[in-house]
Amino acid sequence: ETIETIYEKGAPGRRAFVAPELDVPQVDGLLPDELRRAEGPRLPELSEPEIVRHYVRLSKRNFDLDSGFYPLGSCTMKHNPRLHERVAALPGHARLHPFQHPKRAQGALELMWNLERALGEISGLPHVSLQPSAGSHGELAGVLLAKAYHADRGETRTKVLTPDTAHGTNPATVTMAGLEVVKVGTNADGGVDLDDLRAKAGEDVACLMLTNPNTLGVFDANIEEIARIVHDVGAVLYYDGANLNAIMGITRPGDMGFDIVHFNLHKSFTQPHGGGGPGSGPIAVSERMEPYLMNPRIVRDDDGSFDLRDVSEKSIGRLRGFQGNYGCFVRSYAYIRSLGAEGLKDASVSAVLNANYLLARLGDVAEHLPLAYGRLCMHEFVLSGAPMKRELGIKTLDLAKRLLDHGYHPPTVYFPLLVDEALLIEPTETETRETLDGFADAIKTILAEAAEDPEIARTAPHTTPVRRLDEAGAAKRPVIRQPM
Amino acid sequence: ETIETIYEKGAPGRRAFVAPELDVPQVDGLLPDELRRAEGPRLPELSEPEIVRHYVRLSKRNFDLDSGFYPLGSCTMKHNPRLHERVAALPGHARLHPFQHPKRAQGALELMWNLERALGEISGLPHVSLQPSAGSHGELAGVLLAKAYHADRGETRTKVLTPDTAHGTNPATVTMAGLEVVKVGTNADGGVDLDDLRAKAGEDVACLMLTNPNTLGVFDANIEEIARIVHDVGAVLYYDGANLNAIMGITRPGDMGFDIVHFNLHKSFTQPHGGGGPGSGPIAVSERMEPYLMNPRIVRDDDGSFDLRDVSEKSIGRLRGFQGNYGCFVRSYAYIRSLGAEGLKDASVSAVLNANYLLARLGDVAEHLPLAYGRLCMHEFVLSGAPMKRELGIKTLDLAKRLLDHGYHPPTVYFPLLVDEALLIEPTETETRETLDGFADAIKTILAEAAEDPEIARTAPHTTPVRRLDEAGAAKRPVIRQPM
Amino acid sequence: MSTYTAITDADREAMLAAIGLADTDELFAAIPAALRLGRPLDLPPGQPEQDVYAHLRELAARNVSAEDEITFLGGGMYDHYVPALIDMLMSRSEFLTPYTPYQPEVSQGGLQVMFEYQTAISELTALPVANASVYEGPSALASAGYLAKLVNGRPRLVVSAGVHPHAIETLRTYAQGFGAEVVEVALRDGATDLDAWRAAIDDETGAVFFANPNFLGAVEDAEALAAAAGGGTGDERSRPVVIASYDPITLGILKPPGECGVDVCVGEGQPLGNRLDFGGPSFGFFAATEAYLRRMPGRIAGETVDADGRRGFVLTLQTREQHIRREKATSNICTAQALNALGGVVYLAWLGRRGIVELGELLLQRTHYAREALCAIDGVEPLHRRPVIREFAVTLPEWAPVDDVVERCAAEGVNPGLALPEHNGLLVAITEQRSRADIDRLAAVLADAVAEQAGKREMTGASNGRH
Amino acid sequence: MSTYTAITDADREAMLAAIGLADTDELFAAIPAALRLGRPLDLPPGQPEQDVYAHLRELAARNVSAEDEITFLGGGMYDHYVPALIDMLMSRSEFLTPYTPYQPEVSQGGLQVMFEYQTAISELTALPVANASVYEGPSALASAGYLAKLVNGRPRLVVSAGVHPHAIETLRTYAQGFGAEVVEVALRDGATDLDAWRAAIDDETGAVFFANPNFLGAVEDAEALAAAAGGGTGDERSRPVVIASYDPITLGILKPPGECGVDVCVGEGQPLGNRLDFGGPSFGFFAATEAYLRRMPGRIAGETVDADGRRGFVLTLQTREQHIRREKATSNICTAQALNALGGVVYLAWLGRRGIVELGELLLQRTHYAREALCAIDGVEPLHRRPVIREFAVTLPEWAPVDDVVERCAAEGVNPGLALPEHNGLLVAITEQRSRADIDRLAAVLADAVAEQAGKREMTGASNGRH
Repeated sequence: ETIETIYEKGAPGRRAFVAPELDVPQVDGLLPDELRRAEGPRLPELSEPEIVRHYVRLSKRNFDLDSGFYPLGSCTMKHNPRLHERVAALPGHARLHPFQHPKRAQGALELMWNLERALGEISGLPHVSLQPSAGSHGELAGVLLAKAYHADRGETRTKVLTPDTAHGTNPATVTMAGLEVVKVGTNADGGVDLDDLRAKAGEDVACLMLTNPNTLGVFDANIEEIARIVHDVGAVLYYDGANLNAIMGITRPGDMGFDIVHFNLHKSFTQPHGGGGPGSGPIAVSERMEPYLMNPRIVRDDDGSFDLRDVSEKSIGRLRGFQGNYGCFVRSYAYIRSLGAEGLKDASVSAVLNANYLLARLGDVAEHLPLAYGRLCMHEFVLSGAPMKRELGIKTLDLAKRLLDHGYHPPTVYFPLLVDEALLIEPTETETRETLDGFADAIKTILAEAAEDPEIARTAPHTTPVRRLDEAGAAKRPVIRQPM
Repeated sequence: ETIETIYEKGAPGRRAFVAPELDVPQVDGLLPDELRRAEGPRLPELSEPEIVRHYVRLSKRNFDLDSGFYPLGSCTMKHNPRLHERVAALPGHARLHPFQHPKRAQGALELMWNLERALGEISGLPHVSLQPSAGSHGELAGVLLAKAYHADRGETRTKVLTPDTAHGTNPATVTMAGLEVVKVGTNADGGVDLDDLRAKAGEDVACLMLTNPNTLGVFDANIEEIARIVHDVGAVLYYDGANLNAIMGITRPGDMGFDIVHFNLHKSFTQPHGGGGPGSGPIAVSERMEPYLMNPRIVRDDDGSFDLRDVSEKSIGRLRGFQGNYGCFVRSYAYIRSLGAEGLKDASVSAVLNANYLLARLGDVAEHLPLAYGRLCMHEFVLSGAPMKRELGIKTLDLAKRLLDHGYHPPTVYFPLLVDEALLIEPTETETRETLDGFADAIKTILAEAAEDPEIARTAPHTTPVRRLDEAGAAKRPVIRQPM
Repeated sequence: MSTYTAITDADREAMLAAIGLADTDELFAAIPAALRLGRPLDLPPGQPEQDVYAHLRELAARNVSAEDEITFLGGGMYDHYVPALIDMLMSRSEFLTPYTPYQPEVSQGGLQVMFEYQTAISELTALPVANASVYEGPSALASAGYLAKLVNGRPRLVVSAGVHPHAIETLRTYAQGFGAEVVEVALRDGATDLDAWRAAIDDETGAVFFANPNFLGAVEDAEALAAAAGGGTGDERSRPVVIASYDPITLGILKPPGECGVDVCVGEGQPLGNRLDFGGPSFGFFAATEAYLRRMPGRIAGETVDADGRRGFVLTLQTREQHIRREKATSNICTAQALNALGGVVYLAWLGRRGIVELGELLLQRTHYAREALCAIDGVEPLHRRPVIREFAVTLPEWAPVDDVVERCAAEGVNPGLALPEHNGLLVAITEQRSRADIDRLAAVLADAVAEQAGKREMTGASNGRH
Repeated sequence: MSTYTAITDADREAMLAAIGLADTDELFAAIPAALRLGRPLDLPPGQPEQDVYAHLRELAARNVSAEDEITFLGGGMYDHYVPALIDMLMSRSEFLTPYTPYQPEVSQGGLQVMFEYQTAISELTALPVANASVYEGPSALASAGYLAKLVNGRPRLVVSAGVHPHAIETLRTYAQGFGAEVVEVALRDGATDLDAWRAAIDDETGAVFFANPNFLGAVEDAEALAAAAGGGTGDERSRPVVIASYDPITLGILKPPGECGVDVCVGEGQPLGNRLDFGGPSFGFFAATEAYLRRMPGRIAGETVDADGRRGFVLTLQTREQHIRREKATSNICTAQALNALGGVVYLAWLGRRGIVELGELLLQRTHYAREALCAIDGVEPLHRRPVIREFAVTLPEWAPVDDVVERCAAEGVNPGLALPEHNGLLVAITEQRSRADIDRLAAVLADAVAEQAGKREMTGASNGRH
C-alpha cells in the first residue's frame, strides 16, 4: 500500500506547535501591509501524534545500514557508531552558536584543531581546512586552489586531467571552476594509461585529479611515475579521497606525491549518510598549496588558546558560511580517537580483506560475473555483468533488483562507466564473514534462478513496498511538489 | 523468515566492549579460588555492528504505537510525547544517584513534591506516595494500607470485596496481602449490584476495590450509595485508577468517597509502556489513611528545602528500593505541566468522545457485535462477539487476528470475563477521527468477509512475520532459554 | 497549553452528530451532578513544549549528578558507563511504545528479546529458569519470599543483615501482608555470622535470604550459607527455600549462585546498562531452579512454533498469572520492566562472554587498590577484611564525623560514597568509569577532609583548654 | 582501542585461505614498498567508548552554548527551540544511516520526505519548484550565481551589501572559478540603496542578489529590487536572474519572494528545526520559477507510478546531474543535506499552517519590544529604522566599545548579540525562546555595561585632566 503525503492528511485547525504567550505589548502595523504576506503558506495541519506516526511509518519504507548489508561501491557504508550521535548531541556541541566568540568556544576549536592534525597525519599533507560541506565541495576547493596557485605564479592553465574511471563529480567540479576536462585513458591493469598521460600532460594542465585506489578497486602501482609526469609539467596532483578507506595507516597520498586531498567524513570516518547527507569534505594540502587555503583558519596562539582568523591574503576565500559541518567533525573525531593508529590501520586491512574474500567467494560465478581488472582488489571491486546478460538474459539492473528480494542492498551499478554492465561492490570492514557468505550465496541463487527463469529477476523486486518505478515518466512530466 | 537468536550469531572472540586499561598494579589472589567462577557465563560474542543490526531487526517485528492504532482496552495507549524522553534523559535526572544527599537532589525532590501535589489534586486525595512500581504494586500498597488502618484500630478484617468486572490484579493483590476475595455481582446497567454489595458488606470487610468507570466502560452512578454502604461497615474504599483517563478534571475519586487510589503513570500519564514496563503506580490517600503511607516520604521543611524522611511509625514500610521509578515521574510531570488543568480535562473529554464516536460508528455491526451494557460509554466500551461467533462462525480471537492483517492492533479480548466473547475497545484521545473511521471500516470488512468465507479470519493473521503460534505446546514443554 | 489531541471543532460537531448528542457534557450524564468537579483543577497552566523543557532542565540543574562530580556512591545502584547503542535501541518506537506482547504475531521482536534476556540471566546465575523481569531488586527479594510462602507455607523468614536494608524493609512489608515473621541474622567481620545463621534456621523457616556481595561489599561464603538450609538438595517443599540476591556485574568472576546451592537468585539489574535515574526505572531479575518454575512471578517468554512450523515466541506459563488465575495467581505483577530488561540484555551482549570477565577483573583490581589507598589515610580502617569485588566499606576515625567528611569532599567535587552513620563509615563503590586518577583524587580529598576534622578537634580542644 | 570489525583470528585464517594468500600484507602487494608507511600513524592511542565520551564531553564543557547563557546571537543561525520529535525521527536508523536513495523501491520513505520537503519550500517561497536541499545558505546563493552563469552567461553579478557577508565571500570564491565579477551595492538607512542598485544593473549583469530580511535585520523592498532587474518578467535568458536569500522563519508573515518577482530564492534552513551545531550541518534551500527547473543543482524527487500503477517516488531530472552529465552537469553537488532537510520539513509540519504565522507575529512583536528596550538605553541608537521581524541592529555610543560591552554582558551570562565592529554596533536576534524577561534582562545588563564604560571614560577623562 502507499502512504498518503502529509499534505493529504490532517484537518484544518489541527496543530502540534503551541506558541509561547505574547508577553510584550501588542503593537499594530509593525510590518506594513505591502510587505506582508496575504495568505500564509499552505503547510500541513496535523496533531503531534499524526506527525510522529506519519514519519515513523515512512521510515519503515527505507532500507538502512542498521538492518542489512549495504555494499554500495565507492560509498563506504560502514557501521555508524551510536557513540558519535551521543557526543554530537551534547549541548556544548549541538547548541553552540557559530558566531560565539572564540574565547567561549575553545573546546570546539581545539576539537577542530585536533581533527585537522589527525587528517594531516593520515593523509601525509599537513595543512587542513575542514570547511567544505561534502566531497564534491572539497573537490571544488581543491581545483580552485590549483587555479589560485598557478595564477599566483602568473600562469594561466586551463586544463584538468581526469581518468575515465573518475567519479562524475570530478569533471563537474572542473567545469564549475571554469576549467576544461581532458580525459586520460586506462591501461590493461586498470591504472592510468601512462602514454596517454604523457601525451596530454602539457604546460596548459593545471591539475590531475586521481583516486588511488581508483574506482576499479585497483591501486595504481605507477603512482610515483604519474606524479613525476604531472609535476614535471608544473601541474598539481589532486587526490579524490573517496577511497581512503583502503589505505589508512598503510600508505598516504602525501607520500605518493599528491598536493591536495579531500576526505569524505561520511565515508571513511563514519558520519552517517542520512539518506543523502549531511557530509563533510575537508581538504589537506602540501606546503606550497597552503597559502591558498580557505578562510578562516583555526590558529593556535602562543598562549595555547585557539582562534579563528583569516591568515592569508592569497586565500581563495570562503566556500560556505561559518566553519563547516562541525557536527560531522565531532563524529569523525570521536571515531579517530576510538580507533587510534592501530584501529584505523586495522579498519583498512579488514576492509581490503573483506573485499577480497567476497571476491573469492564470487569466484564460483566468475563465468557470468567476471572481475573487470586484475586478480585481487583493494577495498572494493568491479564485476562485469556482460556475460550474465548475454548468457542468462538478465542485466545488472535485474540482478540488483532481485537482490532486494533477498534482503540486500545492491552494489553500485553501471559505474565505473568503462566496464560493461558494471557492479561495484564495497563490503567494508564492519561486516562479518557470515554476511559476505550470505550475499555471495544470494548472487549464486539468483544466477541459478535466472538460468531457469530469467523473468523473475527481470520483473524484480517482488517483495518491496513498491515495484519498479517509471523513472522516464517522472522525468518527462515532472511532478516535484504536492499539487494543492 | 525467522531471526536467529543472539546466541546463534557471532563467533568466539568477537566483541563490542573494550575494557579500560588496568591502571592499578595487578595483585593476584584477591578473590580466592573457592569463591571464583570456573567458567564465565556463556554470553554472546558479537561485534557492535552485529548487535545493533540484530536488535534493530528484531524491533521491526514489533507493532508499536508510533506506527498504528492500538485500541487495547484498559491500557490507555495514548501518544507518548518525545519531549518526555528528552527531559528524562537530561543528565541531572538520568545520572542522579538515588543515594545522593537530598541537599544535592533538590530539583528531583521538588519535582516529586510537585507531582505528588498534582496527583493529589487530580484525585481529590491529598496525600501521595510515588513509590509503587506499577499499578498492581500500588494496589498492594493500598490493600496493605487498609489492613494497617484496621489493625491500628484493633480490628482484624479478612475480606476484600471486588466486583466480578475487576481487573485480575485486584484479586491477586488481595491474596498477596493475606486477605480473602469476595466477589460482588454486576447489575443490569453494568454497575455494582447494590443488593449483593449490601449482603456482603459486613464487619469483616476490610476494603472494597472498585474501578469507576469500570472495565465495562460504565460509570457507576450509584457510587455515592456504594461509598455509604462500605463506609457504614467501617471498611475502606479503594479506587483502581487504571481508568482515570475518563475523568480527569471532571470528577475525582476523593469526591466520590474513595480513601485510596492508585495511578498508572504508564496509562493516563503517558509513560511509554516499553513492551511490558516500566510503569509507575503512585497512590493517593485520604487523611485517615495517611499515617500508614510507605516510607520514606518527601517533606518540605520550613526553609523551603526538601528532604526524604520516614515520617510515621505507623507506616507499612517500604515496597521497593529507593524512591520509586523517578524516570517515570519526570515524564508524567512533564505531561501534567504541558497540559495543565484545561488540557487534562480536554484529554478526558476527548477520550470519551472518541470512544463514543467509535461505538456509534460500530453501531452498523451491532447485530454481530452488540454493546454489552448501556447505550453510551466512558473512555472505552465492551462489545460481545457472541452473535458474531454464532452467526458468522468466527470468534473474537479470529476477529482480533484478522485485524492484524489490516494493520491494526486488536482490542483487549476475552476481558472482562462476564461478557461472552468480549472485545474491550479504548481508542484514547490522541487518535484522529479518520483513524477511528478506518478501524470501524476494517471491522465491517472483516465481518462481511467472514459472511463469505470465515476460514480467512479463522486462519488469520496472514501477513505477519509469523502465523498463529502454538501457545499450548509452549506451556506444556516450556523452552524458556536458549539451550547451549 | 500543549495538546496531543486532534479533534477540531468540525470533528467534534460531526462526531457528536454521529453519537446523537448535542454537546460533550452529555457524554458525562452518568456522573451525578454532586460529584462533578465544578471548577478547573488547581494546577499550573499548561505550557508550550519549550517552556516545559526549560522548567525540567532547571530542575535537573539543581541536582548534582554523576556527570557533575566524581562519585563513589553505590549501595545498590552504580554509575556504570551505559553504551550509546542502548539509548538508541531503548528509544526506538518499536521497543519503547508497545504494550505487553499480548498479540505474539506482531510482537516477535519483544518476545525474542525476553527469551534472550532470560537466557542471559540464566547463564549469569547458572540457574536454569528466569523470568522476563520484575520491578527491581528489593521487591524481587520480597517476591521470592512470597514464592517460598506458596511453596512451603512456613511462617518464618531468616534474613542476613548483609542484605540491602531496603530489601529487608520491603520483605518485612510484604511479609506483613502474606503472613510471615522476618528474623534477622547479624554480620560478623563483615559477613553473615554462620553460627547464628545456622542457629536461626528451624523447621518453621520457609526461606533464608542472603546477599552476595553483601551490602558492605563483602563476598559471602555462599556455599556454606546455602548448605545450612539444605539449598539445592532434596524435596524443595520439605526445607527452606534458599534465596540470594546477587550483584550481576560480579558474576563474570564470582562463583554463580546456581553452583552454590541457591534455589532462587534475585537482584537489581540496574548495573546492567540501565541509568541511575534517581533509583528507577531499572529492573529486577529472578532466576531459580527448575522446581520453582511454575511458582515464579511475572512474565515468561517461551519458544514455540507457528502454524507453518516456524520458530516463534509467546508469553508462556500464563496460568501462573493474575489475568487467568486471579486470586490464585503466583503474584499480582503485571506490568514489569521489559524495556529496562532489554537494556540489560543488550548490555550483556555488548559486554560479551569475555568482557564480563574482564570487567569483573578490572573492578576487583581497582577496588582493592582503592581500599588500600583509603586505608592508608591516618585513622581510616577497613570495616571488614573480606574479599571485595566492586565495593568496600571503611570506618573513619571517631573524631571525623562521616557527615562532615562527606560534605567537605562534596565541596571538592568528589562524592566519597555512601555514609554509614552507624559505623561512622563510608561505603565506597568502584566502576569502570572511576580511574586510578579518580581514586587517587578521592584519597587525597578524603585525607584532607579527615585531617581538617582532626585540626578542628585540636582547635576545639585547644579552645576548650583555654576556658 | 575500540573496533567495529568482526574478523576473528579464525575468520582471518579462513578468509585468507579462500583468497589464496598467506597473510594480509600480501593484499597490499600492489603498493610500492617505498610508499608504504613504515610506522604507525602518529595519533593518540585508541580508547574505549567511555573514555572517548569523557573526552568529547570535556571539550563540550569548554564551550559556552545556548544552554549556558541567554543568547541573542543570530546573523544567519538562530537558537530556535527544536521540538523533541525531530531528534527522535532524525535518529531513527532508517533515516540516519541510508545512502542517497539510488534504489527507489527500498527508499520510498526518504524519497517521499524529499517530495514533502520540496512542497514545503515551494509553499514557503511561493515558487513552483524546489530541490531536495543544498549544503547551506551561503553556498546556495553562490550556486544560484552559477545557475545564472549557465542560463545567460553574463559576467557581472550585482549583490546587495545587505546579503550575509559569508554569502558574498562565498559568491566571490565561486565566481572566481566560473568566471564572473562581483559588484557590491551599498546600503542606505539599513536597506539596499535602490538608486545605486538600479545604476549597477547593466546589460552585462547576469544576476542580482539581495537578502530579505537583510543582514542587519531590515525588511527590504523586495518588489522594487526585483523589478529593477525585470524579475519574473519576459524571457529569462534576456535579463539578469533575480536571486534572493530569505530567512525561512519570516515567511509566515513576510510577502514571499515568488510574489515579488524573485526568480530564484535560496536560504539557510537552520532555523527550521536544525541545531546550531557551531555552524553545521544544516541545509540550504533552493527554489525557483519553472523556467529554471532543468538548470537547478542537486537532487530532486518526483512522483511517478510503479509497475502496478501505484504511486511512488524517484530521484528525477537526473540528466542535470554529474553522474550522468559529468562535465556538463548543472552542479557538482552530490551528497547534500537530506537528513537536515528532513528536520526542516518535520519542523514545518510541527509548526503547521497556523503556527508559522503565529510564530512570525510573536517574533515581530518581541523584536520590536527589544529594539525599543535597547534604544531606551542612553547612547544606544537603532542602526536603521526599517521594519524588522526577528533581528535588529543598534549602535553603541562611541565611548562604549562594542567588544568591551560584549565581554561585560557575557560575564553576566547574557550574550547580547553579534558585534558589528564597523558600526560599533550589535546585531540582536530574537527567537521564541527569548522571553520578555530575557529581553528585559538583556536591556538591564547592556545598560549597566554601557554605563560602566561611561564611568571608565569619566575616570580616564578625570585622570587625564589631572595630568
